[in-house]
Amino acid sequence: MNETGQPTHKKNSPFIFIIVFLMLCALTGLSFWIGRSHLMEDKFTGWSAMMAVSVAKAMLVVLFFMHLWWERPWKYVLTLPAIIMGALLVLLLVPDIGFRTERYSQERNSSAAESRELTLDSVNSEDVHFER
Amino acid sequence: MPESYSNAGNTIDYLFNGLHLLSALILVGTMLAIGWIVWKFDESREQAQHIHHNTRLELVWSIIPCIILVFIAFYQMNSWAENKMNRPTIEVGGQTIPKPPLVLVKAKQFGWEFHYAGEDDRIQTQDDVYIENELVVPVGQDVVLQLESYDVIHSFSVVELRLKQDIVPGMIQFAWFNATREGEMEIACAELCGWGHYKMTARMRIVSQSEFDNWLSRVTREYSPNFGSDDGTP
Amino acid sequence: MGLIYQPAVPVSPGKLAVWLFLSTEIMFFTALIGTYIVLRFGAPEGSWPTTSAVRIVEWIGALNTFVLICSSGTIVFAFENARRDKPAQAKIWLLLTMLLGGAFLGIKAYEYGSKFAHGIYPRVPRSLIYDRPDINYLSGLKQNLSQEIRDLEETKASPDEQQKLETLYLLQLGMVGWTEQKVGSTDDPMMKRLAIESLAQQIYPISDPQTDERINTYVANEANEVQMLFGEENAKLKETELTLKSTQSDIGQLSGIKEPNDEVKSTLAQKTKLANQLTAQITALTKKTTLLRKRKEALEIFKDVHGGINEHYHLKLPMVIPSGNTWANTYFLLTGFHALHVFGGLVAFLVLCPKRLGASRAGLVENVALYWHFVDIVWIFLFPLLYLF
Amino acid sequence: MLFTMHATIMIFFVIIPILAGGFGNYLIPLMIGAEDMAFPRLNMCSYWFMWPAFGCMILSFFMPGHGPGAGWTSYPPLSVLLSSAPGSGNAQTLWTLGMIFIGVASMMGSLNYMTTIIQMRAPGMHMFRMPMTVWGMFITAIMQAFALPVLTAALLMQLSDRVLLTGFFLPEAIAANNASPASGGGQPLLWQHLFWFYSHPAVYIMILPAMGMVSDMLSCFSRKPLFGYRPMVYSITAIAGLGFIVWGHHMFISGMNQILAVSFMVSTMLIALPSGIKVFNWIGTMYGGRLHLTTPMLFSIGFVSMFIIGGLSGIVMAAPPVDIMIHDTYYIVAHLHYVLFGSSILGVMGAIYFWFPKMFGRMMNDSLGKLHFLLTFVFLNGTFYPMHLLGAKGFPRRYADPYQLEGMLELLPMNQFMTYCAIGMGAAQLIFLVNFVGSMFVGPKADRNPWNSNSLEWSAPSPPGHGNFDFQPIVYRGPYEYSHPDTETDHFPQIVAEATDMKNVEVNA
Repeated sequence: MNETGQPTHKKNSPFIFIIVFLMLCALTGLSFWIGRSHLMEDKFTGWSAMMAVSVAKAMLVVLFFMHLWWERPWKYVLTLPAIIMGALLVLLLVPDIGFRTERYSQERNSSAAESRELTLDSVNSEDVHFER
Repeated sequence: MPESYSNAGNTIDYLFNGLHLLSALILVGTMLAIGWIVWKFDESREQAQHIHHNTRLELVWSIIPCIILVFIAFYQMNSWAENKMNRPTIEVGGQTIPKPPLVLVKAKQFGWEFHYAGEDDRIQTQDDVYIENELVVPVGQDVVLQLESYDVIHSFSVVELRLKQDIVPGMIQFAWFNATREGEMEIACAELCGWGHYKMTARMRIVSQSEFDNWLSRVTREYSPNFGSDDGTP
Repeated sequence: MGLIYQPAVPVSPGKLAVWLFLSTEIMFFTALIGTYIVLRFGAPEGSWPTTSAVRIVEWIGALNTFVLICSSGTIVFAFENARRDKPAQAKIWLLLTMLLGGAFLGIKAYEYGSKFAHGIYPRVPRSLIYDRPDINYLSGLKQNLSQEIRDLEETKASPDEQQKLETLYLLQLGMVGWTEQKVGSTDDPMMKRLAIESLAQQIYPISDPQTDERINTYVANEANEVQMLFGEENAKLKETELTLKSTQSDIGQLSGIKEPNDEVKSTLAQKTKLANQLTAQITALTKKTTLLRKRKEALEIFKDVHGGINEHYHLKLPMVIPSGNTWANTYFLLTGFHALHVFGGLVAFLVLCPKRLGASRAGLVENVALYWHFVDIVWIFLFPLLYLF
Repeated sequence: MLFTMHATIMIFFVIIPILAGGFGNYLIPLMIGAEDMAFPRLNMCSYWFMWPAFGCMILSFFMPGHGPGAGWTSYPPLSVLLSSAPGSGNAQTLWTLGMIFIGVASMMGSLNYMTTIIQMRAPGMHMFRMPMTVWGMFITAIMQAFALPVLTAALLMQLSDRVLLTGFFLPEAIAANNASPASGGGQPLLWQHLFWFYSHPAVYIMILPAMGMVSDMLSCFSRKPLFGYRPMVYSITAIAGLGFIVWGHHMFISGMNQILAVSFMVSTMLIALPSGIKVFNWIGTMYGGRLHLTTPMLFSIGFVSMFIIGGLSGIVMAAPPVDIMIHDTYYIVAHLHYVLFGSSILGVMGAIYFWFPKMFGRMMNDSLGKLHFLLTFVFLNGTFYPMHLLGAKGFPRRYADPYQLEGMLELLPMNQFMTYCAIGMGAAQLIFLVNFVGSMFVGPKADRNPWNSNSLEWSAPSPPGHGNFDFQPIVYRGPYEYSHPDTETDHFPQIVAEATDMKNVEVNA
């Protein structure tokens, strides 16, 4: 590693890694707890809480395990655009096809829990015979 | 361009021609500029000028196109909304609701089915009248089509009405138009749907309201529920 | 000749390439996770299966997260040791990482196995998941059941299997047959749906309070109805049998008459006709009562089976999980590609393993470690998305 | 099915490999002063991944149905249902597989380019001293790295839909041509989104390197600095950035969210802006120069004019209401051929004439080259310009027999004219072939810098041996210092420290 030059590397001691590791474990426990807590009653709150925990965990890994904390931020130059691009892709996908249940065919909707009152096109009495 | 049969189509034509005029102007301008430069600055010149850049010029030719583009973008927004977003409405009991579809268009490999409401005036019921490859609609009225597909992606396209809408299986799409003249035209599929894509055509007739009513009642009379399978799956 | 360069960033080209590679990987997983999000929120409202419906065990997922975090920690120490030129320690940490990675894959395999055991596959012909309780489901169920019965009939040997066969017969008649009859005899689509749905719930319950309530009411009503009907039909049967008996004795008496006059003859003909009718009626009634009895039995027996008929009798009958196939597709897609990446990391470790992990190779270790951390991060997001939401 | 293969092979096996693969690998190290790419072995790997991909594609021709049946866009369900079209069997599967291989190969290549350009520039070669060609390649590599994984993921899902019968892109159990219904729950539009997320940037991937090369050639043959070097760099970066958020304009009538369509429309309009800046800058470069109308220069001017036409028709189409009318007609075909053939291929041709001396140490025949340019240019317009008119009349694309539509019969003569022109265009390429092969053996020997160009590659021997350079290149200035007032000659190479050193250069070379 010396020849590629990372002089700032010397500062990190094993303790910091152990602390990060313990924090990661704690956060895993936290998201597990959120999954079972009353926060999940309101889906939006629960999910955002859980995603926030995940982002925190990811940041811990990136900053400490992947050494970004000690290095110049040059790496963001390409990973950050990738993350932005990815988020953009998902953001643009979701309004378009994520939330367009109103455009679904009736057949598809009839399998949904809330709209079970809809007529059942697919059940066709001729197909059923009584046997035995 | 084929003649337009609807107001929306006229707007689109207007936009189309306007944009082309603009493009032609720019094209001729730039081409003349290139031609002049090639003619003027040939090898016989002593020395080329040593110009690196000209910030003011750069700004000018960024901002002017920007204004033009933004203008175009906003200018045609209405037409887009008219064509694809604002479905015609009707008043029912003081409430404005989207106009119910007149015809249920079902696309399949390789043909079109047109389901008209039967006696109950509602489509997608048992007494639908089902016709293949011929669509008849009244003139001068907002016609809403409900588009569905049995198998793959098709696209309902009528050049004369400037109407085109992809039909994605599993999704219900709506298309609407208001024909200004009577006439006959062709419906084509505009999205590759297999080997018979090019054969997937149907006729469309725009007729007067009275003729349409006559036609519909005749078809309804002739139509017996046992004629063809109702779900029509190929 | 070696040329001098002017690098823009103070790292080796290899490390830079790994970071760039991770950027492409971000986009790859974005596409996959985006697909999951879109399909999930695009599924009809309220139809996404709960974790228990698809046999997801949260704590196993949490354990796997823990394992992967541990491995992320160990590889950091492997790199630190390599950087300080302690090849022996580095190797130990590396081996530990490999062990943990292997453990992750092992747990994953166990999870997959338990899903396969329930018939949850991403692949259609083998998948037992139906999205809707409709007629297709019913015919699929019927086919599957008769296949199992045929198989058992051929091989039955032990008393255990004999008993299982009995259960299957009961299922076939008292559950599937009954539902078919029910569906065939009504025109109300709602009733059809409820009939099939309640059957599906008994075979593979998916807990959803709303559904449970409706189905429970339906089943309770039906049990009462069956009880009542059975009583009625049974009484009718008894009565008809009595009538038949008396008619038969009448016939016996009448046919005993030596010289029957016309009146007697016509009465006899009438009675014989009646007797035939009654016999036919009895056959029909017997059939009906048998079905009702079987239904009663079935309701009794299958009422309190734990975790559904499939689970209780170790059967693999088709089940209804709304949006279940889409769930299976996305679950196996995401975890599958993640597991492949884990596997790729293990291969990289394996390549590193025989080498001396001194300071000269620290860069190599770091590159692999970066990749490994990325795999960990992906899991950090997949775990809540797939297990806890 | 031929159009599927035409499109796929042209895009993924001709334009992208020639531009990115061929020129990229050759020119990047030379232009930035490196011995070789950063990872020669990765390069080999990428190269060898191309062959199975190509094999898959060729093989799919011999499968039932003679090639994949779903078009190069491969829209599901048509591409997923196993018997929806004659080529939907193994041919389609092989196509998908081939595309996945391509994805992996290109990804490796782009990693290599990025690393090389970032880390292996000669001393003094700042980012803003790099020739536009390198910038074009660099931005292209970034776009590939970001966009390709998405396509690869989508292709993998499509492959699993086909092979494992999953249902990512199938809305519900649908059966075409009596095929067994597969599982549902998917979204056909999802594929379109993911596909165009790659394939729209792919258009820029195909044209950005050509833009860069044309910039270099225009500047060199105008004997004048490139007008507005930094704005040029910023505008290709902007094209790349915006290129990622405009994919939806391929889907205006696909039934996606109409409000989203409006936002895509605005971003699409905006992308015309940097393109316009580039065009004006090219014209500005020529203005006041001393134009040498050599073959590469002619091709470059051809590129600029074709790009103007292609770009303008792009603006027309970016307006959604107009797009309703011309979507999936020959208008689109005309647009894309103007951009891809008219521009990209003309750029590539010019580049071949330009760098041929460097590659083979011999000059190409200039007269034959000019003839080639003239014929190509005329026939190119003869072939593709009428397509605009056809499209405006509603002539649909991808029809085996468009005259099923009676309204199209009157357009037959125009189509025949286009066919003749296309044949003529093909024939004109024979001249190029003869010139290329002939010049390799009998062309006049070229010295290091036949065009008196500034950039680094012209300081290396022609052809450059192993390791590219026979001296340590040190860069003192940008690549476009032509007709510098301090120098006697009209060029001022990047490796020369002072104007007074120019004489020594001639001696060295």
